[in-house]
Amino acid sequence: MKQITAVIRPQRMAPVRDALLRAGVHGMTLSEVTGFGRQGGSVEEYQGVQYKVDYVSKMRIEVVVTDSIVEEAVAAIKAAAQSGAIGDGKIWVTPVEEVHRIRTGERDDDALT
Amino acid sequence: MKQITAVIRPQRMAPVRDALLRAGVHGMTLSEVTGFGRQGGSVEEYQGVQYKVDYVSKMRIEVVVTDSIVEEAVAAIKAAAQSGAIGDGKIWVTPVEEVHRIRTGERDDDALT
Amino acid sequence: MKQITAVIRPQRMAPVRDALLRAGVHGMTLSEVTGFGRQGGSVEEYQGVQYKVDYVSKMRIEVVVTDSIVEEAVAAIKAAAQSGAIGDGKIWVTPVEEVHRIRTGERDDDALT
Amino acid sequence: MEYNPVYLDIVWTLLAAFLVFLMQAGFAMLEAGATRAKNAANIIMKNVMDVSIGSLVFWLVGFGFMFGANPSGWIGTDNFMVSGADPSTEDGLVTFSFFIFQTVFAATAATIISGAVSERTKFGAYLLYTVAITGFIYPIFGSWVWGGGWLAELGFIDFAGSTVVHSVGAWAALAGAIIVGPRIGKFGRDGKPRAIPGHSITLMALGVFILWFGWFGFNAGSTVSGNTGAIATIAVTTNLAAAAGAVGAMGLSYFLWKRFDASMTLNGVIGGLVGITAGTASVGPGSAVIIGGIGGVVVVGAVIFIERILKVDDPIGAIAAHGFAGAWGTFAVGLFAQGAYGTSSDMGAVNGLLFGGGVEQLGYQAVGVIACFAFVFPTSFVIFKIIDMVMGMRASDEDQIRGLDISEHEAAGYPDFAPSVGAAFSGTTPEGGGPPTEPSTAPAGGSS
Amino acid sequence: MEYNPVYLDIVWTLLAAFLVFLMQAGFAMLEAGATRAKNAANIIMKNVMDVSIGSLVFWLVGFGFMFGANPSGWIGTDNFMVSGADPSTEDGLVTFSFFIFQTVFAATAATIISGAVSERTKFGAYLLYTVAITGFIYPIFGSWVWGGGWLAELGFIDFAGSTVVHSVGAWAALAGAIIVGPRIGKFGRDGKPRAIPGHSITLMALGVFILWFGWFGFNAGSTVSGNTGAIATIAVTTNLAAAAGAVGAMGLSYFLWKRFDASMTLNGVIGGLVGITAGTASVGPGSAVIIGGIGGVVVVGAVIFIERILKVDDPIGAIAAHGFAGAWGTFAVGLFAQGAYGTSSDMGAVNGLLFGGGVEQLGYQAVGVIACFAFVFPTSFVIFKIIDMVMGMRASDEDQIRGLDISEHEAAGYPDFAPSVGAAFSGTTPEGGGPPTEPSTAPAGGSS
Amino acid sequence: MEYNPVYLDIVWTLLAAFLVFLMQAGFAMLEAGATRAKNAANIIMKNVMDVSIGSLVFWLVGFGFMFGANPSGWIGTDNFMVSGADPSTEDGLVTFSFFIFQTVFAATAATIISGAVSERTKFGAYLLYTVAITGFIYPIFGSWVWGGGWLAELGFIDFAGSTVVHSVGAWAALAGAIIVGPRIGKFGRDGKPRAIPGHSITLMALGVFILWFGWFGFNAGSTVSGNTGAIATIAVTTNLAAAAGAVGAMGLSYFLWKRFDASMTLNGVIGGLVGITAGTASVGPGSAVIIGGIGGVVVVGAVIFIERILKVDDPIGAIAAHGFAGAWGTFAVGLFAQGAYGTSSDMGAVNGLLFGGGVEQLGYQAVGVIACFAFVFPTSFVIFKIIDMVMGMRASDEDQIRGLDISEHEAAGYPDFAPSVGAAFSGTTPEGGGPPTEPSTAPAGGSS
Ligand SMILES: Nc1ncnc2c1ncn2[C@@H]1O[C@H](COP(=O)(O)OP(=O)(O)O)[C@@H](O)[C@H]1O
Ligand SMILES: Nc1ncnc2c1ncn2[C@@H]1O[C@H](COP(=O)(O)OP(=O)(O)O)[C@@H](O)[C@H]1O
Ligand SMILES: Nc1ncnc2c1ncn2[C@@H]1O[C@H](COP(=O)(O)OP(=O)(O)O)[C@@H](O)[C@H]1O
Repeated sequence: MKQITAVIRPQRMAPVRDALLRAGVHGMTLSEVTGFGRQGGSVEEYQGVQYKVDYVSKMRIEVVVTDSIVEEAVAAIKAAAQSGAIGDGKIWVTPVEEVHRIRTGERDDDALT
Repeated sequence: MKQITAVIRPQRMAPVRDALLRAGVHGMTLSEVTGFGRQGGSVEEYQGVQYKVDYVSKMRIEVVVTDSIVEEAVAAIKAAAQSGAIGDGKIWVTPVEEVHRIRTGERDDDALT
Repeated sequence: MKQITAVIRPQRMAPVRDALLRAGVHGMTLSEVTGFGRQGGSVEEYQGVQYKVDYVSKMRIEVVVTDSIVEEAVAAIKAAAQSGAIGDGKIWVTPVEEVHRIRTGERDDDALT
Repeated sequence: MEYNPVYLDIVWTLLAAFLVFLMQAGFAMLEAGATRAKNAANIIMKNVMDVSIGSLVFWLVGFGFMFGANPSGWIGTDNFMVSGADPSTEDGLVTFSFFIFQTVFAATAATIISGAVSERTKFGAYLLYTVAITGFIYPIFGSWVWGGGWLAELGFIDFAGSTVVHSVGAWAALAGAIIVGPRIGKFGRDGKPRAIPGHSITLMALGVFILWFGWFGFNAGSTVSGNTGAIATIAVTTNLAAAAGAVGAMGLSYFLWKRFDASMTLNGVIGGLVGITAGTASVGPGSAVIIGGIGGVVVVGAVIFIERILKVDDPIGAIAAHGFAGAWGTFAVGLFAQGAYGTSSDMGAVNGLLFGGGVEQLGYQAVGVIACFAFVFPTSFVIFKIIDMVMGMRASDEDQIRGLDISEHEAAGYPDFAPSVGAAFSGTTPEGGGPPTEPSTAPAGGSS
Repeated sequence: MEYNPVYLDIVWTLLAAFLVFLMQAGFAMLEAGATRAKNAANIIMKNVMDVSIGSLVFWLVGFGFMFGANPSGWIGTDNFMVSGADPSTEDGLVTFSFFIFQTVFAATAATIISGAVSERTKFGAYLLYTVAITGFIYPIFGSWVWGGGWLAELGFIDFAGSTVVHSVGAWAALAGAIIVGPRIGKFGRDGKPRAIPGHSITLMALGVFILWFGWFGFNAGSTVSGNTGAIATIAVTTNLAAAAGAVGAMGLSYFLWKRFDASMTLNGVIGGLVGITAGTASVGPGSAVIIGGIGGVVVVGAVIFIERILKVDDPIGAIAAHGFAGAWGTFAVGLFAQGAYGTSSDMGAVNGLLFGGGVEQLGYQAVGVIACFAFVFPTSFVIFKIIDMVMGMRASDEDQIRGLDISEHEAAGYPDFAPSVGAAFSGTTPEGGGPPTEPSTAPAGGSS
Repeated sequence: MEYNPVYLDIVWTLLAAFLVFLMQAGFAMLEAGATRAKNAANIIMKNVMDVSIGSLVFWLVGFGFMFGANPSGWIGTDNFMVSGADPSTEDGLVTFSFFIFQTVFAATAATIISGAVSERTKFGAYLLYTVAITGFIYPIFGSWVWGGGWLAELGFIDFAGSTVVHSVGAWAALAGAIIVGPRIGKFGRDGKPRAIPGHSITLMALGVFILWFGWFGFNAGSTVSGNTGAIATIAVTTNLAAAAGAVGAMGLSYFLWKRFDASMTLNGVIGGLVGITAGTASVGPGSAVIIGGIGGVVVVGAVIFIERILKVDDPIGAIAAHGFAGAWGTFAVGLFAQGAYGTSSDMGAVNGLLFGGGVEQLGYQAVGVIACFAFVFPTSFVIFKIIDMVMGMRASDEDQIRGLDISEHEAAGYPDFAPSVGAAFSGTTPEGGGPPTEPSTAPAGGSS
């Protein structure tokens, strides 16, 4: 099994979730994060002093999947999250050794269905 | 060493923490996350329009442990977080190559004691 | 490629970010987390009842880097985040199998430049 | 010192005006609380600027159009910039006190709109319309009723402005909401409305309490005289109607959805208050309870009607509360008026249909209600249309998603708090196939 | 126009009533701020509905029981629905102004309870009790003191309601808090209280400032006459007592815990205000400082007493501030009253023990304080018990953990903000072994 | 009852005093909203305690210094603890009403400082200075103008305190802000200011609306008489100036930065209000618009000046709004006064330069403005310096980073909400090389 971590634009959250569900994923875990990167962040203004908010709001998706659908899931995220402008985000894949479903005690692939 | 990631119900946070400490873990990192899964989320109401909040509030635990206590730690979480109802959450284990304690510069297993 | 995860004091966030950028990292993802560990947490007071907040506010940095700069990046974080007092935090390194830049579709090391 | 009743009149009128002024804070908090955190600075700025620009414009031209000499019965023609008030005479000073009272009324009519068009209207466009309503729309209609114009002549009764203030604001808001269109994500592909909850129930409640407080000044102050005991019955009917509005709205929403809906209940308070405003000086406590209670019910019904039938997006329910409940309250004078109350408040010994009067008064009330809609809605529609054509009213989808605080004011409203994941979903359009909520759980559920 | 002093009386009484009304906003903000975010909509709804239902019920029956003809000295018997007030007579209009003033007082007594039973009481049960207190409990006790009943006859002095309003609300709250039981997680297995901090210090402070403001109307308005200079000394003593209450509470908490405790200080303001309310028209500025300062001290002590000795959970300290400080303030009249002040305010030339009077007045005050507790606490206990048996007062543990906003109103109070991790720990029961906090760090520390 | 005009005077003065009191809530919300969440409890406590301690100290000594018999023209010498007011005489009661009005004025002067020194000043040190300003600084300067002292003799006009209250507070704040130094992270190594945004735009706006509301009492109440129509023109000029201040500040910030700056606009309202305060009873509506509009412009300019030229850190812009706009408004009386207005309000038939008067009045105004700065700034500087030497004014860097809520009050202001990542960056010093923001993106951009 693999963990796919994706950092995307918040406004793409809804389509990405739908795309992942279509790709056969049955669950995922989301968090609000803050990203640094090429994307410049916004210049805000407070009482006449400009200040650069060089961090931008992003959404982080963590999804553990069985090996066979990794590729499809990554492709689904990429397609749904892409706008083409700087700041679309990153996806990375890491190995997972065990998965447990707490409720039933099911393990590994069974825990992911 | 391994990283154990668990996504659980927020109201189970206190017992899970206690169980982990008893299992020999000396630290952990928590974050509020939002989960999608089988659990339906709640139907809320705003000015007469129903809307389905199909995401639910979860707590994410990240704990890095030495190999020898992985099994015990996973079991501890499972026991303390289980309610038997849909939405209890997932636990997964991933490999860790190095660990450093920033304060002392200790490495790997030493950094975890 | 590796993922470096660091949990540090929030007030060290600015110098750590700067140190990482100098170490050749081009992006990172941050989140507010809550840590348990040796550091005691603060004792707060509410209407005369003391209560121990035994969790402390921390910042979590997630950065995916190419293998060649892992060491440098870890060292950079360590140096910038260290205060010497209990609670400085942990750094750990996990393997990454693929990385994608959503905007361009670039993969792996190319996605990290 | 010799006794002069005028001083108590001025003291009363001013204090009432101050209370009405505070309603601006009430509207600001209610509207901010009922919309999303990412638009908080924007709605705040709209509320601050409509009372500011409104005060200036009403002074410049509005007051003259509304209360200047009105030979035609259709518009006032002098006293611009309160030029007729001489500070060295008693009359002049009374005029100044009357003017400040009227200024805060004009600002109230203006601010009603900000809520209905919130979260997607450009700031500049909104300010332009504020000029139009405080300078022209509101004063012109007002002159017909309170400036001695044709509706006053006819016998139309609207003591404190269910129609003159609240419906004027609401019908203008309706025109604005139609032209600017719904917020992105408000209506799904299927045309069904999605709920977009506001970001702070405590601010909403604070706003409503402040409005309720200010409304005592709004209604009782409309005597512009402290030398009358009628202000006591006005205060009583105002309070009972507000209370009944809350009960009515909560009751209906409990009946419909089996839950105690907080935002509907708060809107019910407003509905009760708007409802009693026209007849507050003409009806008794029992009637006030009925008028207010129905006002609360009307708000719930109208929110549903506007959203599901008209398919108009009014984020805070302003059109329902100020327009529909205002129309109801104005009619209700023709039903519930009692001579004894009207006499004590100088509104005339009118009896409504239920108290032995004829249908006559009901007819006058209907004329007033219709005249208001017939004048305000089309005029505002045209003005908004022109503003839209000239400078564009609607913020881009991208700006709506980022929030107007960043796009218009380049400053977040709450930089120290982490946004919730839910905030990122709230009111975004489904870009994948199908409606956004159902399928996400169905497959997961189905495949398990 | 001929001079008629009644108009200034009405103007004053109404404006004071409006200020007292705004105290509802103050209570709502204070209570919401002092409780958790997940119950914000619920506490808001309770505050909106107690003033709404209270206004209606007090109009229907309460006013009659309190101020109707009272031949027995124990309960009023007519003037229900203010039926005795004829809007065409001056007297009738004065009655209406008196009625609105009394209505907002009744609503104040009711709303005190909502804070003490917050975060675990079902909405429907709360509303039922609101009917009981505004319709019966408060009016009946009130009739003994302000309706010309036996306590008034006796010579008991409670000018603006330290006992009549505040203690009545507080003793009812005590009964409610006992029956509904503590919030889940409030007391550990060891019986020791855990702190459950509120979610917004700014809302708490806003609430307290609004209460302080409204209290000027509460106390000075209780003359129900503007034609008396006594309102000036009342305003002065009210303000000084509030200020001294803050200093007293902050001082004691600094002495006890070496920190400037914000919520205690805010509660101290309330304690000072409640304390001065009975004697505000009978004492001088210096006495007001002492009464208020001790009031603040009493609140801190009573919060500790209620939580640690009585083991009753009162999330906002309402019982301490309104009950204990109210009792203190009522007694204090017997100590600090000065004839010169009481004379100017028509409260009689009573001198307290410290100003050359005897212990007599102190005795009357004690009788009043005891009568209040002896009537209100058991009656309320029985009523709450019945409500509990019939429909259940206490929200389930699961609902308390999710928050009443979801379980009762199906809407989150702050959907746009991410909850903190700490919020998930706040007030949950220890389910693992031992108390929840100590062991979590001890082993970590020990093994290092 | 025989007619006695005094009662309307007392009623008016008291109600105005209540409104002024509520300004404390306004300041508290504005200051809390404009600073960071981690210091919310601290700023709240400072606001609660300055009005509390201020009320007590002003009663003890301040009132005597300000309004006691003043033979020298430089300081009052009796009437401490309002000892001269006999509650059994009409005069005594009038004095009490005057006293409460003056008390809330003193508290206003005190609270201005809390914002300017916020987020890094220790609580104890702040309280000490509160004693100094309400007991000595403010009363002494006040005695020169309102206590019949030498500035009053000279002919200096400051009707409601642009200088006496607002500038006194602001110049003291300037001294405090200099001595306590800027917040950590406010100025970069390059000396350039960094923005540290406040945590809640809605609280800021609420505060400003409440202040605007309270200001009606502040200005119109300064007649301390209800038996004058001048209060009507005062209310009108107050409102128009506030409105124009918003427009002026928003206009200038739009001109400078092409955006509708929310916090500047809100500050502009304050600037307009402070500006009109001196001349509110002497100028007409048109002049009020100009004075207020320029007041708004002055605030924007002064914020920039203070931050970039003086390099003083004033988190909420209090020095700009109360000091600079106050000076402007005081001068403006010499330009815009019109005899007709001044006559009706008993401020004398003074004409300003633009209305046919000479430069004389302008000279008097200048003397007053300069005297204020020359007395208040150095005295406060010395007092703050002594406080700093004795107990230390400045919170440690670590405490500033954790927030004063934890370090001084051991309680978080908003425990249920997750802090944003941005909050961790806000106002921390660059510890790595170079300025903290630019390089972070430059290399990333450069290497791509
Ligand atoms: N090396 C990295 N490790 C972890 N997260 C990263 C990394 N680089 C970028 N990110 C995340 O991806 C987001 C988008 O990256 P950015 O460089 O701004 O745009 P793009 O991916 O389009 O080039 C960043 O805001 C950050 O959250
Ligand atoms: N494949 C997954 N990857 C990551 N997190 C998941 C995954 N599936 C479920 N989760 C997390 O686990 C939580 C519980 O899952 P759910 O399917 O609702 O119940 P259960 O685990 O009892 O079957 C979800 O809310 C989500 O946060
Ligand atoms: N085993 C662990 N797994 C994950 N995070 C940990 C672990 N141990 C500690 N942490 C994180 O590191 C932070 C600091 O650890 P702590 O033990 O308090 O101090 P130190 O690292 O200086 O010994 C904790 O607050 C927690 O967030």
